[in-house]
Amino acid sequence: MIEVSDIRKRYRRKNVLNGISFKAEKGRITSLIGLNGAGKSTILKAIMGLTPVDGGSIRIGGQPLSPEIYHTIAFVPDRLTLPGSMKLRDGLQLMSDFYPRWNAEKAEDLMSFFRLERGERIGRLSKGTAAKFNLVLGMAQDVDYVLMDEPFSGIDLFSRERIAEVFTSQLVEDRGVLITTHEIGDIEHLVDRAVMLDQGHVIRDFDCEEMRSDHGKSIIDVMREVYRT
Amino acid sequence: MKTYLKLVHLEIYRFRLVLLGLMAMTSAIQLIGLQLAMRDRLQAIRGQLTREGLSLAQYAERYNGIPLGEIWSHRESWMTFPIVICIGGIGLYIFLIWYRDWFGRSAFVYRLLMLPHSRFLLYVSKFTALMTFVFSLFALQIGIVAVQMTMYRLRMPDELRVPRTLVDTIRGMDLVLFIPVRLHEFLLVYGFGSVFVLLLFTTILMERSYRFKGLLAGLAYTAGTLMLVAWMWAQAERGTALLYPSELLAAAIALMLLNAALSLWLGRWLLRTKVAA
Amino acid sequence: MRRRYGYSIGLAVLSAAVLAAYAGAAGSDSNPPYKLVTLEGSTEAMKGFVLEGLGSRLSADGRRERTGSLFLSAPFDDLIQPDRYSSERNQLIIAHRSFMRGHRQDESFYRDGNFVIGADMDDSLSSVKIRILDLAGSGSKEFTVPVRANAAKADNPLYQDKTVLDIQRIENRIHLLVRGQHDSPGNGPAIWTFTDYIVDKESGELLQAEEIYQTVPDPDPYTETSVELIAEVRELEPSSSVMLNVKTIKRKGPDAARSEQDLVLKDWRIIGYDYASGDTWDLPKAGMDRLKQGLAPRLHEGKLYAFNERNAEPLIHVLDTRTGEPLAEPLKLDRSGSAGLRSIRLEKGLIYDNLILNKIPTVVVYEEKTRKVVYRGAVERTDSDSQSVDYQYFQFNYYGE
Amino acid sequence: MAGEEEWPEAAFNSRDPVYLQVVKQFKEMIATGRLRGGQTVPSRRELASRMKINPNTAQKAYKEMEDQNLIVTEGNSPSHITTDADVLRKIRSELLGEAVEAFVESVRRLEAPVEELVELVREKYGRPSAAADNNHDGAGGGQR
Repeated sequence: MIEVSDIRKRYRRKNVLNGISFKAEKGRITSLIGLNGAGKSTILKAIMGLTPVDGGSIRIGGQPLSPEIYHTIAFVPDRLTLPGSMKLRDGLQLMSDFYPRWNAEKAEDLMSFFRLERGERIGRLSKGTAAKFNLVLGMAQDVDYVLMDEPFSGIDLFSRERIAEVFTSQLVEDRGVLITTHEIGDIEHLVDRAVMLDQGHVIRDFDCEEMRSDHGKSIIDVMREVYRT
Repeated sequence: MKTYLKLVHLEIYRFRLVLLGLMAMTSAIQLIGLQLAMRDRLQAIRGQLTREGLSLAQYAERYNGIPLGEIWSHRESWMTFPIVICIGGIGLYIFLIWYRDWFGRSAFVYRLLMLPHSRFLLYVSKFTALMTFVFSLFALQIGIVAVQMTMYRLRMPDELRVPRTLVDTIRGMDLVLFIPVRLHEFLLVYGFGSVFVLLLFTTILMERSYRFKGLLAGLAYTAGTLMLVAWMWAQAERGTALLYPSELLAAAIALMLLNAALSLWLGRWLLRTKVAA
Repeated sequence: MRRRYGYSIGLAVLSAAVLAAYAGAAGSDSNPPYKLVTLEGSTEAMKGFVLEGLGSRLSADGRRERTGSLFLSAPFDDLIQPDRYSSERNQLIIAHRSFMRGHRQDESFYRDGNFVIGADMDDSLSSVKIRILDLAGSGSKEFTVPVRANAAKADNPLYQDKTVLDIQRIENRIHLLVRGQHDSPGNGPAIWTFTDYIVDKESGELLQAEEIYQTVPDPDPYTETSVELIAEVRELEPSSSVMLNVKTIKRKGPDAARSEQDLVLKDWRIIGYDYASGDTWDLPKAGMDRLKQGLAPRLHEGKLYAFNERNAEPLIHVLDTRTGEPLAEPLKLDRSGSAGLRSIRLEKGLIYDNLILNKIPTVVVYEEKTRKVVYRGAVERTDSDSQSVDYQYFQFNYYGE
Repeated sequence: MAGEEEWPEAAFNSRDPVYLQVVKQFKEMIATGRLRGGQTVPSRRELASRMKINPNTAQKAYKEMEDQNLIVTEGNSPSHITTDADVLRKIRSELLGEAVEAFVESVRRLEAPVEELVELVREKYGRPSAAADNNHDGAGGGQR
């Protein structure tokens, strides 16, 4: 599992994260929920080692962060991470060049699932298509964990549905998924666990099905309670 | 190892158009330059022949031939100008090879920093790629001189032609500053040069980690090293220092090796712990 | 795989190939296409000497090396580049590395069987630091000897320059020949003073300062006195005496160029000075007349050699330093293919003649007493493509073993 | 085995546990005969992708149904609906009871006499309502 314990991060004299702790088990879909600027992306980037943290520790499968550990974890950031001049075909080639766990068949399935054109230039993709391609890059790796940063933000309805379907497919089966979003609507019933953030603190951390069976509240209900005040 | 080579390929591939551009520009200007230089020189000689009523053979007897190296006279800037442009281009790319990942339209730095390989490979592969550009331009220059020698052989009349080896031709031109003909000159120039590239690489990473303070520290250190080496060079030149010139050289080389090791180590540490996407 | 990586592999392989070829070419070029061929005699006399020209440095024993095309790595050579004056010291650098450390460029050195002595004028021009290395192995000593301004001129310290020109050791006394130069009041021509400072070798105490000669400024502004030192040509070697070549020259007009035709030799004296006794003498008229035919006087092993290097067929006169009378028949050297480009060197009983003989740069070594040629060598081209050696002047200097 | 088209794309409400809603769907299909006793049920993974639910939820739903003996899994052969007649019958009455109870709760507030209710139900129940037709066609067409 991904274990984040008491991580802190100051950025330009602002405490973006002050003491965040939560767990994201393998095989379950965990979502980090919080309004904009709550530090969601920073947490993902910290887990991926993209930004160093000022305090606390992150362990994946019990191991501290190291280049080898990133064989077992994929990240779908909220922006495209390949040069615009590259064609999709080159992007796939790059992934297979550098990611030992890259699964070419899965990539093919996803490319057709999302109906993406291999000859297109990355720089000229629409926001929705770019997000889909980003997902392909993330999901086509045989990894234990997948981190996704706002996969739905600014995406048209049909693309959203297509993307949501990925969560039900075997692509996600017995993998740990950690997804950040600030509108839970699309994946309300897909998420196993919800971790709610505010001002760099974890204010709620609950199992969604238990919340429904014990309190009959949906994630959105809890959000209304927590973020209303 | 394969990952390292693939990263090197990636860096080379991304710079290929600029590199080809530099190569095309250099070849064009230098070859045209020689063409013009030969045309001017031959015109001048023909003018002199008619004025003094000499035959080519008599002229050659009196003034003996003109080797390729001496054809250039005032046009030699056609040779050095493209070289300076290439040096400027590569010098600029020392910074761009890093900053383009951060500031390009796409945050390619995310992808690079997330690769499941040691980040030090980024440092080494970018350095290797840069050195490949330098030495490919070096090789191109030698190729161009070879072509120029054939142009010279075809265009110059037999009487004026002075056969010279390629190395002798280079020796006779300003080019020898950039294309050394002596081994230890080459090792010193390109050895010290590559250490300064390492110093600049680490300066960039210092900037990425500590922003302006880091940049300042890096540049100060690099400039300091440059001045120290220059001072050692001057001391050797004066020859009155307590250290003999050969000892000064040994000290300078030791200093540079130390700097290379320091840059590599610090760069590696910064990439691992401090650099952020 | 191949096609996609083709670009990088192609670039790398091609560049490597060209570089390898170039390295090969530069490697085989490391030996210059010239060599010094022995035509006659043995190379024994040529030990430590080099001929330099056309980017190469040749020795009689066949060694040949490229010179030139060095920029960044140029200064990093411990030995002094071969030149007419101080490359003798390379022997000291090789033999006494620690003694010479930091003192390669000291103003003067002296060496005999027992001692090596170095002297250097202090920057403040007020003292000379003397360093003595005892070859018997008891380490080196150092003294600092005050060098006072010329007594008469002490009061007005106009621009001053002092240099140690020569060092001699006579038993326990060290002689420092110091040339002082300071402007005369009313900015007339400079005044030159030659003084012999005598120092006790054991205590380093200044015993005496013997003024040998001082120029007297001439009222006529266009008249100048130039004084050249005629010291033992081999800087390190002992010499019992030293001579001064004093010429008083009048310039024809104010803007007359300094070239020879515009100068009139008003007075010419050669003054000898004997270190041991301290007495000075003028070379008698007979000797001066012999020198009149444009010969350049040189002092070597207590004898005055006079010859004109620019003469196509120079005649080397050997004169007595006191009487100016010839001590031996003059030695006639070969006719040189190109007048003017020639250098003659005097060594222990040998005379080296570097000239252009039948278009070819040649070195001929004569044994002074027997006038026999003990060595003759010439520069030859080893590659017909490279530049011809005809009429090419090669510098002949001492470089060190 | 239930064909592809039998599994409606469920519209889940977000307040009740999703896995219980899945179980309820199964019960309805058993009650309406679309799922017959002994019929094998799709694997956990297939169910998740057909019903667009998280595989863990499908897993939980199957565990719940096993606890309620709705489905039986022997060894590692695929699970199938129970053949126990009592259990099947109980499901039907349970669902009907729940539906009627919910109906009664909602109309109780209107204080309508029982006879009127029974008359209304007979009238509505006798003629297949438009919604039902839609549902039937919809189900067919809905499935891709």
